[in-house]
Amino acid sequence: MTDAKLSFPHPPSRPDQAPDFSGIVIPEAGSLPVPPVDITAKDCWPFAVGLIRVLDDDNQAVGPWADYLGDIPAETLQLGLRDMLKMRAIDKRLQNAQRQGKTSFYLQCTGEEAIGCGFQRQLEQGDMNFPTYRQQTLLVAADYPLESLMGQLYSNELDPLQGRQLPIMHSARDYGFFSISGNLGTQYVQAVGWAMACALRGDGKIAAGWIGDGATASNDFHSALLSASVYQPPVVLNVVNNQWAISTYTGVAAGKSETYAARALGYGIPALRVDGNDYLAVLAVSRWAIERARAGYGPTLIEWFTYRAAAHSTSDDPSAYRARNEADAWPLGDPVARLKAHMIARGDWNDARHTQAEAELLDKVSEVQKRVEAHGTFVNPKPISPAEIFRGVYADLPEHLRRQRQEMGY
Amino acid sequence: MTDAKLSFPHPPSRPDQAPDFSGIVIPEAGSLPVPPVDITAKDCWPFAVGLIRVLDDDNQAVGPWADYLGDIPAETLQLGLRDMLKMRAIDKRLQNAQRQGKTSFYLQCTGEEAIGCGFQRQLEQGDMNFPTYRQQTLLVAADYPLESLMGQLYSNELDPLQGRQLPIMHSARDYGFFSISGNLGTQYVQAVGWAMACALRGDGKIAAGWIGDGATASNDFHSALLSASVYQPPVVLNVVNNQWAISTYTGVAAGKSETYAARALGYGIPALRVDGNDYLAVLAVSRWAIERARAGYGPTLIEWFTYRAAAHSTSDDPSAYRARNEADAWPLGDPVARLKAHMIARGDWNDARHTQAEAELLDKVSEVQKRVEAHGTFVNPKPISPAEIFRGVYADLPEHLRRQRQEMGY
Amino acid sequence: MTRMTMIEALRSAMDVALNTDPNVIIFGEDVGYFGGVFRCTAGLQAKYGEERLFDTPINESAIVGLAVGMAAQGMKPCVEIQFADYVFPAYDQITQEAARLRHRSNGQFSCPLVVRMPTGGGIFGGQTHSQSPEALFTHVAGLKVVIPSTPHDAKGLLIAAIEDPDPVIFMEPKRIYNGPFYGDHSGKSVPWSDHADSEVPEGHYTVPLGKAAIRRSGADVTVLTYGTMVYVTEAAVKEAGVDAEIIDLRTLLPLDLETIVASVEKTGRCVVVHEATRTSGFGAELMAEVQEACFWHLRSPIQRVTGWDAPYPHAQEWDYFPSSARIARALTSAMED
Amino acid sequence: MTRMTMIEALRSAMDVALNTDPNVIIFGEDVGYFGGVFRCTAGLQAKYGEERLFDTPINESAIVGLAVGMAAQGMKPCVEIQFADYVFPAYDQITQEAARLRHRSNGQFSCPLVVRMPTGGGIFGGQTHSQSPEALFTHVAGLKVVIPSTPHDAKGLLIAAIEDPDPVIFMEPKRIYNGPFYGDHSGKSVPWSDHADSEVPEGHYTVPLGKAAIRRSGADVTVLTYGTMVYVTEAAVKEAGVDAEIIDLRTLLPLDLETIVASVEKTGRCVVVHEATRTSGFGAELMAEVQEACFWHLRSPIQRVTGWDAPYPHAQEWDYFPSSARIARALTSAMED
Ligand SMILES: Cc1ncc(C[n+]2csc(CCOP(=O)(O)OP(=O)(O)O)c2C)c(N)n1
Ligand SMILES: Cc1ncc(C[n+]2csc(CCOP(=O)(O)OP(=O)(O)O)c2C)c(N)n1
Ligand SMILES: [Mg+2]
Ligand SMILES: [Mg+2]
Repeated sequence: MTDAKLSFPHPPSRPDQAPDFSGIVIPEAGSLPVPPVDITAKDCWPFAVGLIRVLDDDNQAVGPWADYLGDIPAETLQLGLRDMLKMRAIDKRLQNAQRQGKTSFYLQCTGEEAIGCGFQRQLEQGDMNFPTYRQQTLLVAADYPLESLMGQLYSNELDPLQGRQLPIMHSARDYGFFSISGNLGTQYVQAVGWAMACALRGDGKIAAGWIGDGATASNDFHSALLSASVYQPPVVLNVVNNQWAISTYTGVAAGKSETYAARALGYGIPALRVDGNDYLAVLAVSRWAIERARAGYGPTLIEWFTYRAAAHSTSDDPSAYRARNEADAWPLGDPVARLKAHMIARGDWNDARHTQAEAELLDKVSEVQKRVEAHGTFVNPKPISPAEIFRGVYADLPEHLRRQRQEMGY
Repeated sequence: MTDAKLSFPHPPSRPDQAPDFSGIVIPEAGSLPVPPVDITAKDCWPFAVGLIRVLDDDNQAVGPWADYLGDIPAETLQLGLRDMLKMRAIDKRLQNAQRQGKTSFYLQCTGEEAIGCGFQRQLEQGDMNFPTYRQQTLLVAADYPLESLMGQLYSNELDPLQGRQLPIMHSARDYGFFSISGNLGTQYVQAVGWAMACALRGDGKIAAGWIGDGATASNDFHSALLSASVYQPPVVLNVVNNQWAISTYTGVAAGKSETYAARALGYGIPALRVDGNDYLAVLAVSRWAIERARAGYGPTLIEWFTYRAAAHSTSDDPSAYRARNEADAWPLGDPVARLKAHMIARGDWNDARHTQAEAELLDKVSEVQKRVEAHGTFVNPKPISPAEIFRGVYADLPEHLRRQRQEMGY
Repeated sequence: MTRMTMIEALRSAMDVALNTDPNVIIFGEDVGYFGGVFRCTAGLQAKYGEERLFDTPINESAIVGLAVGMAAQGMKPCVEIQFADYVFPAYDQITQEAARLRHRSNGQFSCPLVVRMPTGGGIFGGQTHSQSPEALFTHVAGLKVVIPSTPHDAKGLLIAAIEDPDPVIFMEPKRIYNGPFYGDHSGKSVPWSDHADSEVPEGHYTVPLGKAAIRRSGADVTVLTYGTMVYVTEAAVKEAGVDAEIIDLRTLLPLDLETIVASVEKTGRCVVVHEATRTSGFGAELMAEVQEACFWHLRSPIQRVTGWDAPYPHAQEWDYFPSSARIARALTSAMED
Repeated sequence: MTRMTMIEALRSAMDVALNTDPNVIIFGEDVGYFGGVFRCTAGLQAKYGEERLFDTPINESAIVGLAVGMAAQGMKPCVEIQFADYVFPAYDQITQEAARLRHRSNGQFSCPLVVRMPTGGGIFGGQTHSQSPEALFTHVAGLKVVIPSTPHDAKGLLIAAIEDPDPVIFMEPKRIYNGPFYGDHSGKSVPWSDHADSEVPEGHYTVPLGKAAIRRSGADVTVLTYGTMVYVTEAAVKEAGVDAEIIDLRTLLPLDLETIVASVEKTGRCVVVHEATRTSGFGAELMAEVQEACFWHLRSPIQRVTGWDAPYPHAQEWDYFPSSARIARALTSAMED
């Protein structure tokens, strides 16, 4: 009787097929201009459906966004590379620790290192990120002490959260890193609230929200965009589009939307889509959006186009739902390899130094890890006091919790 | 320190000011074409930020959308006019009944009559509306028995819902009218679910969601658009933008969005903005979107641009927050006056017939009202059995409710 | 001291809070220019400006979500949900975020926010303007839950709630906004001006969270109740002619068990009264607590008088809303055994 | 009859339902191609096609909202929420919409849907993969709430839930998905294959909603519990050496009061056990019901063993999760008075 049939989004390939990214259009590096800081959403379409890229196929920084960055000192790039290498070393060691049963859970960010590492280096002290569980890059580039990061992984006495949270759900106020929630999306509108408080105080600080492509479907994504549109606080809203949400292809969250950035235009929020595997593009666009926020031009949404190269987490095996070697086929390459190649092309770096840096960082991470493990791991736990359960439920311990603690034997 | 300052949307005028609609751009009638039925969101921008109008300032039907409607028989327009006049008569009588204490609550739709009346006349038996509390027009144009409508107003034995719901929260499955919820927004995603069921059954039916401009802020608006975008069911998503949400100006819900229709484009849903006070534009665009849905081209969002001429409800007094006579200054006029003028211009109608029709309809409504009131009103209640409270909580009465009913004395 | 309605008292509390602490900020649907559908914030935007008090879009989860972000930074948002029936879109932000932030961040962040909402029935509001969802918050560790029953308490408790370092769900029994309500089915209220507890100091004062009030001392039976039901219970006690002790809990979480236990140990009998649906209502918790603490003192079963386990009806409102007659019956029956 | 784990039993229930009723439709996050993060729907999309079983965006309120619309039309959606901790965005659609549709439309529309969700702790999931929010649903008139504790019941109850004409919250104790769990802190489970209740018929059968099961008959004390705690209680009973009667409620709403009352009248003593936080937990309702119905039979106070009133911790999991030792202590103390 009718022609109405439901449509179901599908990934380009499944385990029994070859990776296929032919549907993804990759514009030339340097093809998009730098928009005026007061651009309106209406004029943002090309930026929202295009892809801002700085590093070209010859590993050169090209185009208006490269000009916007100006001359980058070699140290800046080396710092970025070291941040990313350090991140990889940490991911490697901690993934391993989970495999050895020393912790219950881990989750890598392989392939997405440029985004958080680059963004964080553009923030100022006092700015606040509202991250998801896959933004450990922000901590690393903020020089968060490895002892704290790993202490939490092992829920030992070095754990700043005293065992209350999952190993990967960090909180580090002094490092501009808001307490991660396991409930997807909730932090996005909170970031807008924090940014509103910044504006009300006039303290010159900004907030940055972070969300995965899958979690853009959540109600809080909408709440955040709507609130940011209405009140125009100094907030940068980041979408990390890594193509997957556990086993679910990004198309299920996107529907017929052109891009996630385009979604924001409907709310009247300027939005840009960026090659998230291009460290220089990350530096440039982060700086632009952060300066824009700080200068009072309101919210920006940035869609970071990237690929989740690792499994979702240590509980996941992607070979069950996506093509083998999809990561290798990802047309935007690997962020570490690309920055390395650029630095070599600039003459600032070489393979030997790279190998050495990698080894040094892995050593350093391993050394700290060993020290932290001495304070206890899952295999060899040194329990935190059970009475900790009751501390911090409220500022003061109410009577009924005192009774319960007593009942518990403490 | 910083330039970041919050922005707060304001209405064009407040009680102590003159009405001011100078900010509203009204394009010429007939200036927008009829888009191809398979138009994509990307190409919809002009329709989403423009305004589809058929009746021009000389009360003529002009332009591509008038052509799309073709020759309209005089009876069709008379039916539309009678629907709207009947609606006005009902609103008038029931508003009065509330003022006399015969019912607890009423809520008028003055100024918005063309939208529901026109839309409903384009639906088929078996299609389902998911209305808000201000879509009594859909019931009237579906020839819902006045006895039922008023029975619910007085919560007497004629009330199809047996006193369970507020007077205005109707439910009429056989008339394509879903049970209204007092919780704003919830029905919008339910409409998408219903439409998905239509597609899965292949029964050729469609669903229509309805929401106010204020309630577009709700999470369910997002859920609905997202789901419609992903699964492409046969649904028409209507936004009735009547400029106000109780005391809150529409700008607070819109933020920096160009229009509500533009919001949908971000989700990849084609969207059009329509003069909601132009009965012919309503007929034309409703038909287009409904046919599009039925033919399998997926969802459409329609923003009906109109003005809430009456108070929010009998509990509200708009003189506290908006300019006096704003309704009279509304640049798109009154839907009844405009259709009447068009019919007179066509030579199908005249003032005398109009006055007669008005009187006839008011008489008819008053006559039914008198009859229904004989079954009980708030002043003179004929109570429904208290045991009704327990019926229908579940299909079968569970033991604990049987005990509670007994405790109650029934 | 002035005479105030509960609405005036709440407004006065917010006025004091806005005035004393620049971190206090108020927002919600229609609360700004218009001053709220119940007029609780009337005049405050004009006095303190739009940056302190503003309108929001109709999205309760955004209202609370923004407040969480602000509170984490050190502001003190006091937000309004237009009716308690509309708090559910914000339920995730309240229960999973606000309630846990201090704990999960080990004190790095806290969440000193107040969520105000008119609650309860008796106003012919039908199922979406009459609900009493308090028990859906008392199950959530990290929240405090407050329900005042007089203008004096409303102001003092609201100031205390705003000053509290943790998130507070502040439920306002809308039936008694303008006067105490003794259950008269004609729906008429007595004005607050006739009631002693409408004497409200104009400036700053607090009523501590977590402390119940004994509204009537009595020897025979303890009634545990709160909100509007305090007055309906007063009427019932007269009807039943028993010497009941009426405890107005005022704060449900944390509960003032001490006052409750002292009373039940004295009377040996207990009746619990609330408007909310019965099963898993807060009455169940009260019965559990009393049973645990006073088992050996109980001389008859604890009774509960509550709303029925059905959606709140419109036309049958007075058959649903606990009447003084039902409460009186429970009192009599508690005395019988 | 075959041996099945609880996961296999649930899958088999959905298989049967999809096979017997074309109106049955299943959706949720990751449930389609992949078959769910706990693999409950593995293989079913391949068997029944995408129109019967599909992936959704990560929006729980959309999942339930769509299901309400479909159910109102006569389909029978059985949707999965990935963890009970993530049901709260859907709380409005469940409690204000699904639960009330039949009542508010006077039967014009109904809402036969099932919301499945893994619930409870014991898997080192921290505060957002361990919660037991059942009491937040038992307070809502119009819902049914089911928690199975064996593969046999899981299948029979899920088929009954899908066939039920009203909305059912179906909570799956994920700790016992792969085997009964007696509280061993090493976290090891025994496989289901060693347990009699893993004998599951392959075809269609139902276990009726609203009927409890007596897992162990006993004369001394009645234990009311459900889900994973059935097994931890079994261990505790051995530890305490008391002749306890263990009642597995299976359905919390509507409650099988008859079975409960018969048992407590026999034993005169009662202990309630659940994982959820204590205050306003479902234990409170159980205590209230038992107190109301069996007051004159009670020989000692009803005790409750529950999770503490704090967010579910990660590292201190075994100090939070009710242990067999704590239950054994409560049993002993119930016997003492
Ligand atoms: C409200 C909620 N629903 C579901 C989940 C379960 N869940 C955890 S991660 C995840 C996928 C998220 O994907 P995406 O947002 O793309 O982030 P990514 O993992 O790719 O970084 C899901 C569904 C959750 N944590 N919270
Ligand atoms: C979830 C929810 N929040 C708040 C309300 C209270 N409320 C009822 S009507 C209304 C305004 C709605 O405005 P709009 O959507 O523009 O519809 P209109 O009244 O203009 O037709 C509000 C805030 C509600 N009913 N539900
Ligand atoms: Mg992702
Ligand atoms: Mg409106």
